Amino acid sequence: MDRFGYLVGLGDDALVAAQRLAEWTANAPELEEDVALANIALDQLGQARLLLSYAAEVEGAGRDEDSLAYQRGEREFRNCQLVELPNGDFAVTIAKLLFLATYQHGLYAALRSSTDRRLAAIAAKATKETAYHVEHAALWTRRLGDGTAVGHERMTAAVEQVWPYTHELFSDWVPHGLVAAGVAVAPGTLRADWLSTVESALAEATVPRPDDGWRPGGGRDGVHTEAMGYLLAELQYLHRIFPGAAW
Amino acid sequence: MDRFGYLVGLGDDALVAAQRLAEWTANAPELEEDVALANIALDQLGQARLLLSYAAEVEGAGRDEDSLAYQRGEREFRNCQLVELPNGDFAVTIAKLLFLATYQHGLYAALRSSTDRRLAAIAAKATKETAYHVEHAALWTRRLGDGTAVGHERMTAAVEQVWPYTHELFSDWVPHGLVAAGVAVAPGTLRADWLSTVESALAEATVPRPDDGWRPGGGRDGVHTEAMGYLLAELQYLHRIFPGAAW
Amino acid sequence: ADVEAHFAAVIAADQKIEPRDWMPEAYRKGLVRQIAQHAHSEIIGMQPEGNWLTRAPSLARKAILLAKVQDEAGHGLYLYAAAETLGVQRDELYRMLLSGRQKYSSIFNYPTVTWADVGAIGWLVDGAAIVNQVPLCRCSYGPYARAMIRICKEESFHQRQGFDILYTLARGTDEQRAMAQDAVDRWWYPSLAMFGPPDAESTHSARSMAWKIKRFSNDELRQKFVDMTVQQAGVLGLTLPDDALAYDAGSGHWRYTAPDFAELAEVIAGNGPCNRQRIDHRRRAYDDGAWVRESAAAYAAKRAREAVPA
Amino acid sequence: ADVEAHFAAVIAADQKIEPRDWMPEAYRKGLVRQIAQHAHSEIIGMQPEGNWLTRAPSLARKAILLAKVQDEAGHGLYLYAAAETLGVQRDELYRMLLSGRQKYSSIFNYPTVTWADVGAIGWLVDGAAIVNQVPLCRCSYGPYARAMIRICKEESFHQRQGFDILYTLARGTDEQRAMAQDAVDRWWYPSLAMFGPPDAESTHSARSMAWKIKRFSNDELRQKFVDMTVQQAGVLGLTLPDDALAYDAGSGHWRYTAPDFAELAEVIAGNGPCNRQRIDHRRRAYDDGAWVRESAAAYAAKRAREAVPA
Repeated sequence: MDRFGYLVGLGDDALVAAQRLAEWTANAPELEEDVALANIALDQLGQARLLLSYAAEVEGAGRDEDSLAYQRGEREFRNCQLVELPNGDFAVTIAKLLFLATYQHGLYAALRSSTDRRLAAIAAKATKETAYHVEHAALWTRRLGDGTAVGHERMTAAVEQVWPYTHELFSDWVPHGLVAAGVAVAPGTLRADWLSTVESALAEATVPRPDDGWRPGGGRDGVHTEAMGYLLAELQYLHRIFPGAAW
Repeated sequence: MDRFGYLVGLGDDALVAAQRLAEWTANAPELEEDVALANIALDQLGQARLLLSYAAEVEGAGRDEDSLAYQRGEREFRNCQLVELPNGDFAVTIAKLLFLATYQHGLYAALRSSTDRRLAAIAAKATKETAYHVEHAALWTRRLGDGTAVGHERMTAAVEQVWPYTHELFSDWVPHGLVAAGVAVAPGTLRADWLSTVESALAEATVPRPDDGWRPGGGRDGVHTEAMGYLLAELQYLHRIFPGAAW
Repeated sequence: ADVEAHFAAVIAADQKIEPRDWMPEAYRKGLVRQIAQHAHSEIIGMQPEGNWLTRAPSLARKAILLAKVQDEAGHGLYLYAAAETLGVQRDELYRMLLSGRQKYSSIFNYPTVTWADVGAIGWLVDGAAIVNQVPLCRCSYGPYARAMIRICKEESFHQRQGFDILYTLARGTDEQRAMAQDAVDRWWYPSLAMFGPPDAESTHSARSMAWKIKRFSNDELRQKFVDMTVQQAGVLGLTLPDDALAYDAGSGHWRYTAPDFAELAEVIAGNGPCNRQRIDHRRRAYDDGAWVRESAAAYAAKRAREAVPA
Repeated sequence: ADVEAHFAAVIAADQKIEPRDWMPEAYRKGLVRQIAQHAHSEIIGMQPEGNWLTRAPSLARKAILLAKVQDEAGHGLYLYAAAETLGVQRDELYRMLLSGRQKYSSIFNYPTVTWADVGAIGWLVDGAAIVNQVPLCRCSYGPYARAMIRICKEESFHQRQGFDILYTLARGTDEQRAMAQDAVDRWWYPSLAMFGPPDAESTHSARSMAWKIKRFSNDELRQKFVDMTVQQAGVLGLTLPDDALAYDAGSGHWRYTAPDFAELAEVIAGNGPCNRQRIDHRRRAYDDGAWVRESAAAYAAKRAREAVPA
């Protein structure tokens, strides 16, 4: 795991999140939300493209964003499992987004001062974008959690279901050398701020903060949930049929 | 469209039906039904393999059952749209199976006297198998249609939903030359018996026989419903990644 | 009456009727029907292309397609807003879509079978839409005209993107080229049918013309589309599936085979390949989202109560 | 008492206890628990392999896998039937599975990440199951012993199929070979853990041995599995992920690194990668199927009433 692996990890988080969010298009509870989720998906996809393109350059093996996205096997994907979980109902999607975007926002804000200037520039753009994602998710968390009884019940269940997967966000997967060199951020250092943002978002939404217990992981080592294979089959199928074709 | 195309059409019906039925495994309403649906899927898959292998031999272009199943594009698949429709609830699956198996049973029974001896032998085996499929589907049609009010409502809705797709089974897609040569059966000649079996199965289940109206089609020309692309992505993904590998 | 005279004068002067102006009830009703149908078409139109979002073959194409489908949702929103200026509610219109009492463009009742269909929709379907819609930018009803100006700009962007997809495929591998040609073969006649029945059989048209909602007849617009598209097909190096296509030097137009209007009538009647699927999809999204909308409304009501000083 | 003496005599003579025979309550309860857990394992075990049914890379492999998963459902049915001879109902056991009050084998709480995992499950997991189960064919309770004879035959078939998948991959492309090795690397220790905690910490074992339900200790069986598997790995040309593997000429056994029993305890406690997914899956199937079972029961009741002469 080196700078390439680090960039790919961040890029895969964004790519897989974008893929899941795009599944909502034409399926959202209201038109405004079709627009909003597509917007967020576009931001995440944009971040993925910048990160994977840069990773490919760093690698210097002639790959590009598309060969990384479309021609790696499941075991080579480095995203956290949180992003690959199926969308579930709207509350599950909002819980996933709240947890992911809050993590990404803290991460990118810190990476703005990365010694890797290219990464710092990507992070600067992404910090602004993810601020909106956090706000949007937090608003919906309140609307669902502090709206009707059904909304509250579903939002609470969603937060409980997704919570265990947040631990992986802060796992110690980033090479210490990269952190020491000021290129990367040690994920564990992001958790305190993350918790404070998330806990207050949940509190405002009257949704209980789950206990920490089960801590699934493995995504950073390319061991994914069984949902991932189906996601990749859909994502990659067409590209894989015609290797080397331009689109 | 020639003998190859005819065999592929029948083989694709069975292959896609098997794929959909296999999706039920570990999802059926009771264990006995997990076993039964897997059994039927295995029969359909077996028929598909015999038909596609034979088609590949007839073609004589060095293809085999796997290259036909895994390396054709969506536009080259010749199955009727009925089989590719998503499984829906259990009632939709049963409606699809009742209509398909009744059609296949009549078809294979007739093909036992095909002048193509290899096809006649395949048909002889398949006639026995599909007789069980019809019986199984008809029994469940009664259990759902003539059981609880909910069962009746769902079975009725399922039959209405699937009925339009049955017209394609009897469309005039088989080359007249093949029929004249006694190799193939003209699909239209199978409808009277099909209707009589299906109508009595529905009557026994107290499920109304829908009116004939909308007649979707196109599967025999390789124009499929939007569900087909996802089915093929799942079916073919792994095989396509490693072209030419043995498994 | 004064108001009638004012209305007639505004129309005659090619100026805009605005929401507060008096207008004939038939003008209002006709516009509501037309704008709603247009809005519904944008919303339903998200589905055939949305079908390829998770499967787009490059990240760049995925981003472009996602932005496009998002634009369609946005167009739907502007158009519902324009309709609301005529005294109807979006939710009411939306329920008329779901119950089948209002229509949407029949073109969206065809499936997107391959990736090339995304290109063909952009090039042909959006192309036809633009030909239909550019004159609406000068339509006599102000809010509709202004919405159309914004929409047309985005649509022409979409059309170029569709053209670009096909252009790339047509210059790609043999399979890609065949995929592009196949898509054009399937989308050509449905696109021609988008202009509606031939003039002789067209209802609504005469009055719409008089009121300057509609500016050209169905057949005039169709011809314009054919003339434009034949040129572009040449650039693409793809063939339009009509052996009768021939340039008529006398008129300066291309002669073409008319689409099968009986098929169009069938699709409009509900018997296209995807009519049921499209509406079922929207109904499912609407029903599945009911608890979400209800919870958001309850939340908003709580906040509103809190905002009232005690 | 007579019955107790009879029971002891049957056990001592290595004969079978049958459902109508008297048996100690603890014997009965222990058997119910064990057979139910075994049945549940078959049912939950359908999921990890079922995950590859729609994606199997050849039609022949798809057919074999489908037949295998079907066999597992069948095994579940025999085993529930064996448990029912002890005076419990399948539905009751099934609900204990769904509510988490009864367990299933923890091995099924790992995901099948690649196609090679299907091979590794067949080779290692079914291999370990066979080592565990062959002695059960001689177990003192007749119905269980007879069910196990049938099951073991099929399991050894499954194990050969798994071996064959890996054999083919190991002789395939570089990527296929890597896929096979990766699967073995991930499934080796979980398979070793299938034999349960080390003998020193094993509960239930002593009494099970006395009653001739269990015939060998956990560590004896684990050793047997290691010895067998090392040989087969050599044939496959794949490496078992244990640097400490070494033949001990003195004992005639292979020394190996014990699995991480703390991890096993975590998985048993519910914190394996797929525990929630597996149970949620079964609950969903059960709940979604409720209306179907109810309708079938109502239909059967109607038919039964009709069969009674008026």
